[in-house]
Amino acid sequence: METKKDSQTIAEYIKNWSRKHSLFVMAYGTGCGAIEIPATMTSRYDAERLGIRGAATPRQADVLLITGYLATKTLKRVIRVYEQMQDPKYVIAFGSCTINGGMYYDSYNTINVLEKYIPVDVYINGCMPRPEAVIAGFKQLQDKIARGDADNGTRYKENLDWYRANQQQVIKNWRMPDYNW
Amino acid sequence: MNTLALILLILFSGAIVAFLSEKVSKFLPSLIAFISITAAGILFYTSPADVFNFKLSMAGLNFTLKIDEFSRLFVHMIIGLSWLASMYAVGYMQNKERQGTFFFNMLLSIGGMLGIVAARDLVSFFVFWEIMTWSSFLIVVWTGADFRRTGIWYMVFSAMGAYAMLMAIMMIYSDIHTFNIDEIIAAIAEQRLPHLVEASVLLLFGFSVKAALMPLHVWAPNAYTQAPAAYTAIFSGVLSKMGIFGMALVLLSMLKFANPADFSLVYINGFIGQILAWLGAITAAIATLYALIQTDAKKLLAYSSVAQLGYITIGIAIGTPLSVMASLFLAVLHALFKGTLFLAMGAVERQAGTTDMTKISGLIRRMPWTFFVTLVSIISLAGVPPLAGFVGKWMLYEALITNGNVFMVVVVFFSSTAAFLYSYRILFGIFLGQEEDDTAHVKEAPLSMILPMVVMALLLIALGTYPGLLFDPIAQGMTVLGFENVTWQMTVLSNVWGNTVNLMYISTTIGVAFVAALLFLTLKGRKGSRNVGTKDISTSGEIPLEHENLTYQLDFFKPFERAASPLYRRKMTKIYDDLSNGLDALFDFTRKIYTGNGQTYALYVVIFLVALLIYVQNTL
Amino acid sequence: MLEQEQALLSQVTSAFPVKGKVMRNRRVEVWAESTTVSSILMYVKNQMGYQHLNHITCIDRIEDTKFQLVYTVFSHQTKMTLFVKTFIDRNAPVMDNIDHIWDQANTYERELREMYGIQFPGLVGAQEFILEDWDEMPPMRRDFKTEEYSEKTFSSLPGRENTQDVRETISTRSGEEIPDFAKKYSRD
Amino acid sequence: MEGLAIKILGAVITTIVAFAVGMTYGGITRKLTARVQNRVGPTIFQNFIDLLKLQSKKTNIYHGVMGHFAPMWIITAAITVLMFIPVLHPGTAWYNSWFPNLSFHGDLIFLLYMMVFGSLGMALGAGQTGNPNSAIGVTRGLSQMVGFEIPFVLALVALMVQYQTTSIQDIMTVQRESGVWMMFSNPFSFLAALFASLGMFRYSPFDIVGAPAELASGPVSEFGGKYLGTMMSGGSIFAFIKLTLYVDLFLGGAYSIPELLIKTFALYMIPVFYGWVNPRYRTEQAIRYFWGWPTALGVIGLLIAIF
Repeated sequence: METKKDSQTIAEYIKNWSRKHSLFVMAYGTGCGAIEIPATMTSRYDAERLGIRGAATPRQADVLLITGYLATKTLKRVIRVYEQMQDPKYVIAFGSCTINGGMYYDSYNTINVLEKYIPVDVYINGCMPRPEAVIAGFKQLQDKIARGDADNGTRYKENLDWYRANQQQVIKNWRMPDYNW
Repeated sequence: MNTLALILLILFSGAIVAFLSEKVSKFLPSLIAFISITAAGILFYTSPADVFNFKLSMAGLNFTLKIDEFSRLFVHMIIGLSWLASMYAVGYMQNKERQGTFFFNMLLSIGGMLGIVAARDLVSFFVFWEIMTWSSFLIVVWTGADFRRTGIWYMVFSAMGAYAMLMAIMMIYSDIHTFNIDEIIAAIAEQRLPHLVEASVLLLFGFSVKAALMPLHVWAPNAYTQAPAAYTAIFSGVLSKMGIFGMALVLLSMLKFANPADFSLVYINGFIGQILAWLGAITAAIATLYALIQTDAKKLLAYSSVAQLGYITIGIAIGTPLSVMASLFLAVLHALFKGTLFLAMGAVERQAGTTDMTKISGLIRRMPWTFFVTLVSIISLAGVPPLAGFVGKWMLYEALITNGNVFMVVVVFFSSTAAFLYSYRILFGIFLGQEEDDTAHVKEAPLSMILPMVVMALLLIALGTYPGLLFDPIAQGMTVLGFENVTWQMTVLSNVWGNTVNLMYISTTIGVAFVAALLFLTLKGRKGSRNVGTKDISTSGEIPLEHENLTYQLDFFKPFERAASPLYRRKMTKIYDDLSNGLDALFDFTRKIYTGNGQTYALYVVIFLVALLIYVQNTL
Repeated sequence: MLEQEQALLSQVTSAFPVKGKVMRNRRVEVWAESTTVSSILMYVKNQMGYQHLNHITCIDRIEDTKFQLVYTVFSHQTKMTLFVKTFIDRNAPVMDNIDHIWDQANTYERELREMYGIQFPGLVGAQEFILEDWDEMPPMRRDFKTEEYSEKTFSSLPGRENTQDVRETISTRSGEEIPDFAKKYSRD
Repeated sequence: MEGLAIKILGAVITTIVAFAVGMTYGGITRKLTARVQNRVGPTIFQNFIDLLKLQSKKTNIYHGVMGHFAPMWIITAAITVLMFIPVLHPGTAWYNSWFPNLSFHGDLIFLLYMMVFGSLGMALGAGQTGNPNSAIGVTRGLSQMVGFEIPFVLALVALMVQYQTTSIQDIMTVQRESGVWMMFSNPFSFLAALFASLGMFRYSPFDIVGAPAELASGPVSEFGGKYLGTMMSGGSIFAFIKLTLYVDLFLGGAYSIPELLIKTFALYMIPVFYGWVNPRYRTEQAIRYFWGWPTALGVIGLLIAIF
C-alpha cells in the first residue's frame, strides 16, 4: 500500500489528493437504498465535510452510486450514465442487491452481480446499509483514490469486450448508440 | 451627361431591361440587376464629389437634385447594401418564378431611394418617395401570400403618410411659393413660414410611417416578413431609413435653422422632439416585447427592426451632437447587421426550406458560415462589446443621460436588455439545439450568397474597434445639418462630461484574454477531449431515439411572457381594427339616411323647408 | 343484515345467467362465463352506478389449466365492491377487451398480456409494457422457473456462486447467538 | 517596456486576487450554509479542491465548437471586466503599484454590457449541447436578467446623473471628496441596486437558472472537467467583480485590500443570508419581484437624483 503511494509522482499525488477530497456523487436512485442518501448528506451525518457533494448530471460527476437492486431495464440506463461520466470515475455499489442479488436473487428481471456489467470500486453491504456504512464506504474509496488504485474507467475500457458481452447477454435488444462512448 | 442623372438612368433603365429580359432567360434579370447596381456604384465612387448636381426645369417646376455630405452617407448605405443584396439575390432568387417583376421593382426602389436622398426640392422628393413606396409595395405583395394582412396594411399606411406629406408640401408652397428645400430653410430662418409647425408635424407623420414609429408601425412586421429576404435586407436596412432621413431633414435642418430668438418655435421644436423620442422609446420597448414571442425568425427580425428604428428615431429626435451621431451610426449599423441577418435568414430559408424556429434546429454544423455571420450581427445588435453595436448603444445612452432624459434611458435599457432574449432565441432556434435528421440534407449556401454576408460581418467587427472609419462621413454629414466641429476619434468614445471609453484597449484585452483561454483550454488535456454529437446528452440515462426531438423550442419565453402579461394585453392592430369597424358602423349609420324611399326624401325636403322657414322667421 | 349486498347480488343474477355470493360486508362476488363478463361490467357501470374499475387481477390456476380473472368494480354511491370472476383457458388465453368501458382497463390489460400472455383482441397499445425485450415465457405464469432463469441469465461471478447464509459466519466471528426467531427465516 | 511589464504583472496579480477572493467567498458561503444547517461543512478552501479536481479530469466532453468556446468566453469576459474596474481607490499607493490596470479607459455602461458578454458565451455553449435543460436554464436566466436589470439601471442612472459622470473612478473620487457614500446620499437607489444584486448572485430564491433538482444544474448540465472548472473560475472572478463594483459605486470604494475584503464580504452576505431563509421562486415570480418594490425604490432614487 505504502509503496504504491511512494511510487506516485508529486503531480499525481496532488491530483489524487484533490480527487479524493472532492467527490461529486451521481446518486443513481435505482432502488430502496436511495432513501439512505438524504440521511447521509444532511445534518446528522453530513457527507459534505468529506468533500462529497451531489452532482446533477453524469458529466460533472465522479462517483456513480448505485443504490440497491437493478432491474435489467434500469441497468441499461446505468450503463449509459456510467459511460457518459468522465475519467477518472468511480463506482460504489450499495446494498446486498448489487453484490449477489440480495432478496431479489431469484427475480427474473433483476441482475444479481453488478460487477459483471460495470466495474465496481467499493461495495457497501447491508440491506440497507446505514449512513455510517455509506460514509465508511466513501472513506474506503478515498483511500483507494489516494493510493492511485481507482482506475475504474481504464479497467472498463481494457475489458470492454467482456463487459459488453455480459451486458448484451442481459439486454437482448442492444440499442445503445454508437456515439455514446 | 450629368453623372447623377446617369446613375438614376442606369437604375431605371436597368429595371425595365430586367423586366423584359425575363422572357429570354429566368436567370438574366438577377444578373442585369447586379450589373446595373455595380455600374451605378462604380460611377458613383469614381466620380469627384462635386459633380452630383442636377437641375431640370419642366412645366414651370424646377427639379433640383444634389448629393451633399449628409446625403452621401445615405448613398453609401443604399449603394453598398443594394450591391451586396443584389449579389446575394442572384443565388437566392434562383429557380423562382416572376423574377423580372421582382428585380424591376427592386431596381426601381433603389433608384427611388437615391432620388430621395438627392432631392433638393419637395416635388422630386415626393415623386421619388412614391416610386419607392409603390415598388416596395409591389415586392411585398410579390409572393401573393396573405395579401389582406400585409399588402393592405402597408398600402393604407403609406397612403396616409403620402397624403400627409402632400398636404404639408402644399401648405409650404401656399406660404412661400417655392418647393426648393434650401429656399424653404432660408424662409424659415427669416420666419416667413407661418404654417411651419403644422407642415412639420404632417411631414413627420409621413416619415414616421416609413420609420415604423409606434402607432404607425403595424404594417411593418408583416411587410418585412412577406418580402423575399434579398429585398427585406434593403427594405429594413435602408428603405426604412428614408423615414429617418426625412426626420433629420425636418427636425435638424428645418426646425433647427429657425430663429432661436423665436421662443415659441424653439419650444415647439423641443416639444416635438421629445414626443418623437418618447414614441421611439416606446416603439423600441413594445416591438422588442413582441419580437421575443415570435416563432418565425424573419418575423422576429421584422419586429426587431421596428425596435431598432425606435432607437434611431430617439437619437435624431433628441438632437444633441452625440445623439445625432449615435443615431446615424446606429442607422448605418442597422443596415449592416439587419441586412446581414435578413440575408442569413434568407439563406436558411433557401437551404432548409423554412425559417420557422419550431421546425428547424441545430444548423450550426450544416451552415457554419451563416452561423458565423448571424452570430456577429446578433452580437452587434445586442450591443455587446467588442463589436460595433456597442459603440452605437454607448453613444445613445450617454447622449440620453447627459441630456437628462433619464427615464427614457431606463426604457431604452429595458428594451435592449429584452433584446438579448430574442437575440438568443434566433441563434438558438435556428443554429443551436439538437441536430435533427430532417435537416441532415441541409448544405451551406453558395459562395455568392455567403460572400456579401461575410463582408458585412467583417465590417461590423472592424467598426467595433475602429468606429472612426464611420465617424468620419457621419461628422461630415452632420456639418450639413448644422453641427459644426463634431469631434470624434478613431478608437475613443467620449461624452460631454468628458468620460471616455477606449475601444482599442477593450479589443486588445478581449483578444489577449481570449487567445490565452483558447490555448489553455484547447491544449490542456487535448488527448482526452472529445467532441460528441448533440444526441449524446445526459437525459437521466435515457437514450433518445432518432425521431425523438428534445429541442426546447415552443413557448420559449413563456415565463417572461407570463410576468410581462399586462404589456401584451393590447395590440395596436386590434385598436386599428376596432377603429375601422367603428368607422364602418358610423358610415353605415350615416348611409341609413338614404333609404331609397321617395317618401322619406320628400319628408327630408319638408323638414328642411320648415327649418328654413323658422330660421328666416327668426332672423327677420 | 347484508340487505344491500343481497339486493345487489339478486339484481345481477336476475339480469345475467351468473351465480354468486355475498362474501362479507360490502363485498359481493359473481362467477360468470368469460363471454358475458364485458356485458356484466357494462351493465353494472351504466345501470347500477359502479363507475370505478379498481383492478383486473389474474390468478394462474395451473392445476386446472385455467386463468382466473377477477374484475373489481366499486360504486361510490353505495360504497360496495363487486368482484366479477371468470375462468379462461390457460392454453389459449383470450379475453374480451373492455377498455371501451373504462379507459384505465387498457393499462391492466396490457400488463396481463405481458405478464400472463392473455390476448385481448382489439387492445391498442405498445406490445412492451414493463419488460423490455422479453422473449421468454410470460414471467408471471407459474410454470416459469424464475430462479432457474435468474441463475442462467444473471449467473454469479466465478467463485461467488454460493449465496449461502452468512449469518453463521458472522455470529461465530463476533461471538453472538443467532436468535431463534431469526433461524426460521433461514434460506435452507 | 518596463512599464508594460509592470502593467502586465499588475493585471496578473489583480486576476489572481479576484480569483482567490471569489473562490474563498464561495467556500466560506458553503461553510456558513453548513453551519446554519447544523452541519460541519467542508473546509473554506473546498472550492479550490473542486477546481483542482475538475481541471485534472482525464477526459473532457464538449458538444461542438460553441460548447468548446463557452468557458473561454466566460473567462475572457471576467478578465476583461476586471481589467476595467478600479479595484481600489485611485491615488492610493497599493492602487498605483498593482491595481490600476485599464480602469481609466472604460466606464459604467461599458462594464454593464461587457458583463453580458460572458453570459452570452455561456448561453451559446449551453445551447449547442442540445440538452433541453440547458436551454430552459438559459431562457430563465435571460428572463431574470430583464427583471433585475430595471432596478439596477434605475440605480445606476441615478448615480450617473447625481454625480454628472459615467466613470467609476470619478464616482469614487466624488464620494471620497464629499465624504458621503452613495448609499447614504441616495439610499433608495442603493436599496434598489441591493435588491437587484439578489438576482445577480443567483442565490435562492433566485436560483432558478441552475435550479438544482429541477433542471439538472441548468446551462452547465453538459459541461464537466476542465470546461466546468474554467466556468467556475470565471464565475468566481465575476462574483468578485460584482462585489467590487457595488463597493466602488455605493460604498465609496476601498483604500486597501483589507478594507475591500470587509466591505465586499458584508455585501456578499446579503444575498447569502437572504437565500438561506427563502425557497425558490418561479421565473415569473422572480421577474415580478424585481418589477415591484425594487423598481419603485429605483424610481424614487432617480427622482431624488434629478431634483
